[in-house]
Amino acid sequence: MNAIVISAIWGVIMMFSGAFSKNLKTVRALSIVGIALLFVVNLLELYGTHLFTVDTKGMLQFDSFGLLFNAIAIGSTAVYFLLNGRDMEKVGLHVAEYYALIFFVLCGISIASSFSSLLMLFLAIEIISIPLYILTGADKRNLKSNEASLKYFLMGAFSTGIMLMGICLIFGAKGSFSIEQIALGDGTLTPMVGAGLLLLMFSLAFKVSAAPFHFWTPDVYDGAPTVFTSFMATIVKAGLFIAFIKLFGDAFGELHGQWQTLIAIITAATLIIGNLTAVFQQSVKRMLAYSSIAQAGFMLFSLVALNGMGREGLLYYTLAYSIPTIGIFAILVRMKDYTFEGFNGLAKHQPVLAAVTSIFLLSLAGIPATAGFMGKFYMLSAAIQNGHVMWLVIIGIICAAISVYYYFRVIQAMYFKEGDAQELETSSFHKGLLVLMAAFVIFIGIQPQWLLNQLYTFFS
Amino acid sequence: MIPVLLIVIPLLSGLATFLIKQEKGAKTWSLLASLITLVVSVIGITMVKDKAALSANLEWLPMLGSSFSVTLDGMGQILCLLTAVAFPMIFLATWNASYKNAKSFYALMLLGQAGLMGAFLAHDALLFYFFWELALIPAYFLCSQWGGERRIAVTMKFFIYTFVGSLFMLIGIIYVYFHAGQNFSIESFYSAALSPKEQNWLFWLFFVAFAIKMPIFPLHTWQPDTYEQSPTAVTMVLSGVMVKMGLLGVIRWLAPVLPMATWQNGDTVGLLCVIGMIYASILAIQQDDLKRLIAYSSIAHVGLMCLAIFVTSEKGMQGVMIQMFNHGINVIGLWIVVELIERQFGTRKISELGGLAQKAPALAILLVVVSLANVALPLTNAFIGEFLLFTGVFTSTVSKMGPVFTAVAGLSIILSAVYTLNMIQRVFFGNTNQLTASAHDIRSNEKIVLGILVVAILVVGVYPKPFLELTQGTVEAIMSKMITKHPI
Amino acid sequence: MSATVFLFYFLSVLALGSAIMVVVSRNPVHSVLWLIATFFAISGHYILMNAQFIGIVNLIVYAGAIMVLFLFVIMLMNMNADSEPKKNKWLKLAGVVSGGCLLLVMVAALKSAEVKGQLVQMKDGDIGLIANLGKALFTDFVVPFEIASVLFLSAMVGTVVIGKKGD
Amino acid sequence: MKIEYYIVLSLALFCIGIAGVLTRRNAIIIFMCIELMLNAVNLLLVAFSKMHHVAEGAKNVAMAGIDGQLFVFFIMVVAAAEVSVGLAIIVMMYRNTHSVDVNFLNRLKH
Amino acid sequence: MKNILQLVWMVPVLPLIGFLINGLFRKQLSKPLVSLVGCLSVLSSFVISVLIFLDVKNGHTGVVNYFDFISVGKLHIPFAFQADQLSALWLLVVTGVGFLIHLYSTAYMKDEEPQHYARYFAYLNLFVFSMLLLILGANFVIMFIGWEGVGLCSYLLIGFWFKNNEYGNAAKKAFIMNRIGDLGFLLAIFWMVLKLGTVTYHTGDNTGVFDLVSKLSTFDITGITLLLFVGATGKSAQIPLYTWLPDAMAGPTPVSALIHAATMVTAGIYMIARSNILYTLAPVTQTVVAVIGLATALLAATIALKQNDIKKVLAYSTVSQLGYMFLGLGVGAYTGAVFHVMTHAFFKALLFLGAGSVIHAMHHEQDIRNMGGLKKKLPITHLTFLIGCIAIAGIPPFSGFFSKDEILAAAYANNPIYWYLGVAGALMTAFYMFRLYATTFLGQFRGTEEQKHHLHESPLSMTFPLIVLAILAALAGFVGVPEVLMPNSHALGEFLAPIFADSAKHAHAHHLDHSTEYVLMAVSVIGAAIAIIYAIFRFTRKPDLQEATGFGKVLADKWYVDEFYNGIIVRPLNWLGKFLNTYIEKGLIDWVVNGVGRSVNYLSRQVRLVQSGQVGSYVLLMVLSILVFFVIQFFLKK
Repeated sequence: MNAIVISAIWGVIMMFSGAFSKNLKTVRALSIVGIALLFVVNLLELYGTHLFTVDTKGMLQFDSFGLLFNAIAIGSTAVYFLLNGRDMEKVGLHVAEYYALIFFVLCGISIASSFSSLLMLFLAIEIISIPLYILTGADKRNLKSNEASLKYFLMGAFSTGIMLMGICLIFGAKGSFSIEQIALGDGTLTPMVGAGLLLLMFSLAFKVSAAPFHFWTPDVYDGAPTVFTSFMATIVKAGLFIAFIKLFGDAFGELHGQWQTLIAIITAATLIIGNLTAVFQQSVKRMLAYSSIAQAGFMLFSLVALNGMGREGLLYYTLAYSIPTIGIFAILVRMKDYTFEGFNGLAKHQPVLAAVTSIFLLSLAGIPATAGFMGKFYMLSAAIQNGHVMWLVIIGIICAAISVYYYFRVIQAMYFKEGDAQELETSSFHKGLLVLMAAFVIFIGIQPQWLLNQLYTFFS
Repeated sequence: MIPVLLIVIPLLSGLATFLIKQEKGAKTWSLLASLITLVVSVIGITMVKDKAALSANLEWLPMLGSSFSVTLDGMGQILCLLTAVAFPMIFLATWNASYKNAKSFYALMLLGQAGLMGAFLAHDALLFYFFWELALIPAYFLCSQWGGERRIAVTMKFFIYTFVGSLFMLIGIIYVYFHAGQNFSIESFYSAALSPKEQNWLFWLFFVAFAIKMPIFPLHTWQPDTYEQSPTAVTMVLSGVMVKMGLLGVIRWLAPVLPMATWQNGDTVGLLCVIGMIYASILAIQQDDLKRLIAYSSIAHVGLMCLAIFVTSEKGMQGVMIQMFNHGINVIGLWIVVELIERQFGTRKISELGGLAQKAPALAILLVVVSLANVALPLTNAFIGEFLLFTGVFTSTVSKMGPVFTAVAGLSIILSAVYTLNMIQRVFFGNTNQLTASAHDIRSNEKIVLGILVVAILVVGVYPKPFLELTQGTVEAIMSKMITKHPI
Repeated sequence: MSATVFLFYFLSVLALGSAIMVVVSRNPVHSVLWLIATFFAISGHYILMNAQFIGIVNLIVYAGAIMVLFLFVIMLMNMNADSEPKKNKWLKLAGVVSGGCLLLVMVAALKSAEVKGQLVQMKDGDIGLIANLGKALFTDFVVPFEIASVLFLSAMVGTVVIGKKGD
Repeated sequence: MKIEYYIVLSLALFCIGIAGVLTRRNAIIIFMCIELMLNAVNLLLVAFSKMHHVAEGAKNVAMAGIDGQLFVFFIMVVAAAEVSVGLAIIVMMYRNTHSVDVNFLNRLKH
Repeated sequence: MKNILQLVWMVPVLPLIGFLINGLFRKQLSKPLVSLVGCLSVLSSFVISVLIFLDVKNGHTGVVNYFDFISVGKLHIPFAFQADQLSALWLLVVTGVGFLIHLYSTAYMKDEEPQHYARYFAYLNLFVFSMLLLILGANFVIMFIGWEGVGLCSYLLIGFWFKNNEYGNAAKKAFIMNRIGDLGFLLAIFWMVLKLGTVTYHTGDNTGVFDLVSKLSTFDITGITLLLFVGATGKSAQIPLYTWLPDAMAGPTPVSALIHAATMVTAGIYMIARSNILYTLAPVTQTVVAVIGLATALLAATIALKQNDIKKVLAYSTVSQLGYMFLGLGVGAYTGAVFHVMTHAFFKALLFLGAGSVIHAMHHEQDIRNMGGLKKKLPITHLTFLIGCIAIAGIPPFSGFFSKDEILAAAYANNPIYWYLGVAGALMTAFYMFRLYATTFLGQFRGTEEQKHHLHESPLSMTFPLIVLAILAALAGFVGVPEVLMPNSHALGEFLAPIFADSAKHAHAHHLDHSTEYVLMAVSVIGAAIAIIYAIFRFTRKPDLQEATGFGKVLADKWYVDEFYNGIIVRPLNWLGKFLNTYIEKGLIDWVVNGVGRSVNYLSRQVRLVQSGQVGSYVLLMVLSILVFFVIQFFLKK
């Protein structure tokens, strides 16, 4: 509850900060303070201190899994703010509002990680989605941004319709929106629950950009201002994943066998389409958009497997995927040329940035000794432990191999190709932070113990 | 502590090398570091009795049932020695070569060494996988950065090819992990409860990874290209040392873990190996590029080692152990010669060379000795290895095909003579041409390196006993696992 | 046929008919008007089921506020029948066919739904009354109610960001 | 009335909405069709709510099914918010391109 | 005299030391010093060999183990030397003839640059070392080491003048053909390991190969012996692997004398003699050996009839004589074969060195058509060469007569057809040798004026070996006088008896009655004499200087065997290599591998087209997917 309330309040504060202070620095500072506060209060709740005691009447339920996820999401957002604060200011005039919207999204994510009623799920997803429609269109005079925003909005609203029909059918069958009530049953899938479950699955698949409901993703990620793409592709996506696994794990966990094949098909499609399409991209940004689809495919393994390892893995993967992606976007956002050629010879001019980017890319590709490997390891383990989806595992690794191809294209461009890298304005703070992130990626890649400890403490 | 040192010294010194500005400094420093590693590994070999010093088990991921478990067993000793010997040799041999951005080059080389050491030492499946991949990354960067014209595409192919294999292995490892009480330690892997059917498909998952690395026909096509395009120093690492990872993988992580499947599929794999040997040998005859020639020859030699493993015989296994070392030494020797030739003449085309023996007699003599070792002439080290390998295959009690395999694979003995002698003759004998007329002989440091190699070749060839004794324990242990777990 | 049943069918036909008209009308303004008709029919259904509050709100919010907003925007853009070029005939057909198929499939899937044969209470029952709804809204549903405010805030902020001229 | 009638009616409305989304090119009309889909859901929710009221009412749960109607209320709330944002986006688009034809939205592809 | 046996190791080690000194310090040492090192090391080996021989003659045989060479599981292969009658005899021949040839070389090679001169001696010493390993090894693996070692040295020495590519090719051919044989040898070793678990000849506790022969089935013995024989055909230049030996004449002539006549090529005979018990128990193999030997003898003899290169004639004659030795082995006349090895070593080394002397005098002219009438200019060479020719032609009492007769007699006892053909070969031998002799030394000089001007007898260091060898060639026969001529005077047979004792037990003794033996001897001697006389008369007057025609051309072109091999092995192999390289490696395997990459790329290009940018089609695709999933979930499952 702490995170929900504080993020909502801080969203409002940010909203007004723009009105009261014209100084962007103040706004930025305020956002940092806010996110830090948010992080702290979330941790407090994690360790048992509830600032607000509200009887939610079974609407929300806070467990360590969700709170831990919140911590990760908020932490990543903090990093994101630190890295991208300046870049956000370049998008448009309404900097304070952007911050406010991001805080509202965080509020939505906090709800998504703790809902225990379909109503709250619906609200959470809408609270997450609506600010994103706006952030996508934040670069108002850029037609691409406009287009992305409209596409996102239309398809998002459509998927909301699908989701509502799903919720409605579930309600019809079970007579309640409460997750607990829905979970009751004798383990057989009745037609109406089945239909509702499918519709919910589709709409959530849409939100996490799983194929074949991923079509909005490349266009939106490509069109949106790069700073916000970074946010959407990482933290938001992870938040929606938490909602996804929470709903399907808690409410439909008993019926897992009935929908496992479908979700496995979706996963396979996501992996294949995401990876295949990324291969031929010319723009790094668009490649990253497809790669985010591909990564979503891996995160879906946790749903396919739906076991302890999968859940832990999802948290781990979130971190292992978000940090590098945020890092790469933070570098990308300062480049003028988003094509692969734009990276040619970067290693010579910006050795530090090139090295850091390489580490991030290696992590995304899942090379051992980076966080990405442990993430993939967890996901594959979960699927193998589940035992019914070995074919999916094989597809997964083949796709992982394909992913190496396009991630390494960037490395090739930076290191092995001659070229005049573009001028990049970076501050030493920016660089330092990126180096820290890279170090962190390697640290939890080599010594995941630290994170695992957290996970196991809260799962036991 | 020794095994940890073997990994940590190259790792840290490699990282430190990134910080050295001057080329000379980086060179000296990395040579020094590799020499220290060599000393440590030699100490490791002398401490056969002291089991405690030869293994270390540090906490790593207790929650996943994995630990930083490294042990210097017989096979580890021989391979670590090879690795430790190879790197100073390479550094010395390429002392006169100049690499742009030298610090990165040497740093990556040392990191690669750390990865190799780790893969040879790891007694924990997850750790093994870690190092297995980690050895690959520096190799990738080295090849792509300092390689030939087609380096980017070729090394990409190499990387993805081996990466796919590794991922298959990862699946296998995880699967076994769940059947080994959620533990990655080698002991639990050895006692994993797996039905014959499971073993059978797991076998191919593991085998593909190792087969690509070795490489085994028909998964070998990355190799000649990569060897050709890589800077020779890296080629030495790839073919001299890294190839052994595949063999080690089969010996340590495949055969004892999945003994039934190994027995069952032994002949199939053996057939591939034999085909590969003949095939690669015939192709080697056709090559005009020295590097490709040696690459194909290497495929043939490794095929024999793999064959010997899969017929499950003690002699063969012992042969593999010693041959892993020998092949490393010999092939590094050959690469050094190629490197010297290429650096002097700027070409590796056999057809463009000739008559070098007149101008560079020392080089010629050293090459001839190394080549003779390559064709396994008696009293060179490779003879011991090949003799045991062939004996093992022929006398195998497991494979019915032993004599047939030996007879067919034996043809490679003849073919190897054909291509090796061809190479010697066309490069060194005959008359000089425009290119080689102004050739000079090799420098003293190069002479020393090759001289050491030649001495090693002859010493092991004449008195292989210490080496055979070193690995005897490992061989017996593995053979017992491979044999007792079989239902018969 | 009782009055209820008659009303049900009448409203249903009205709703479906106007819904179809929404889709097929060439002129956007007509579409809006047909949509309002649909909303009225649906409100009729609500009232038929004695869900008075929802029925009224539907009229006020949807038919009144939202649709007027739509109408404004359409007027603002000065759209008329000809402003929309013809879409590819085949694509249109595909859209209709797939929509129809979806209906068929969903109906077929729900043919043997677990709630089959259960009755819907008509013209009676007080859960649709404003008092009861209000009570529930401010007790059991107070958390979502409050949280909905965040949604509005963000929508508000968003509209400002998007709609504000000047940059 | 039996619930099947409402289910079929509502699904029909829902699918008409979907068909509308598929066949029209005008962003506003598409949006309207989506609203139609939402209303179909609303209708079904109310019907279910009344159905459950009957079914559960027998078990002495006075306010059974009321949450269905409340959900409808929230859907309307959300729809309203969505409409405001959506129309704002459409207007912004129109201001830049003088068109609301989604077929012209193809700068971003492949 | 146990201590002499302790010195066995010095026999091979001394030449090795010589090799190391000459090899490593080839740039520093002066020519005389090199010669000194080279000759002295072999000479001291010879001296020790003599001591050992005397010791062995007194019955002191034994095996000396040095260290475990290879020891894996139950397989123990010690590095051990065996001093017994057979090896002692061979030691004498190798070191003795070897020393003479070293000595001869000091003069023959004196025009070489010092560095190459030293290299030459280093190679020679290395050869002696390898040959001694081959002889002394107490098991098959040590023998194999020497076996391949001599092959290597042969390779190095044939290609000694490495600037010439022809020579290089000849060297390569020799090595590769030897390797083919070596593979057979190796397989035989593996077979022994498989069946017996050992490769040692004899052991103290009777667990050596020869002790355990009774454990082997006939199939095993036949297989092992046939494979060993394959090895022997390679090294000893028998059909089908003989073609390298004539080409090997590319090397310096002393090398041809030492390696390709006297020592290395007899290694096959040594090996079979060593494992005689195996062969005795494998009659099938024996027949094969005899037939191959005889066929080789005849084939090579026919070719030799029409050769005009002085060394080529000798080379084919060597092949032919080796064939006789194998015939001997095949019919169980082991002693005879060994005897012939010994005598052949003397007279063939003599002939080669004589030829070398001629070539030396003629300034590297090797074509006999350009010689003639050298008798006067080169008296010592002429005389010794004549002795050699008589010896090889089998005229009593020269050595060749005794040894050849012994083989032929045994062949007759085994199967008279062997004898008929053998005698035919012997007649040809006599004929072509004297054709050579007559064309070279008799008649008119046909060389250039300049050659004529420079003709001179060779120096003492060349003629001394000639003289010594001539004496040996003339007299060595007396160590094995046949029973019929002088009872109990076969000293060699008695000396070697322990080696062949086991075989003798198994062999069915074919004893010819004395009258038959006399007839056989008479026939062959008279035939040879007629051939000699005819050849001398014919070629002194009118040497055939024209290119051969008709059937003669077939012979001159060596029955086109090289071309045949080229056609069935070399060219198909090349073709196969090209085919594999183009169609399989690049066209299939790599194409598939790259094809995977290409198809990923292609698919990528196609798949991304789905991302059309059109919201309508996106939604349509989504709805269709929903449809499909619904159908799957509700209508397809179960």
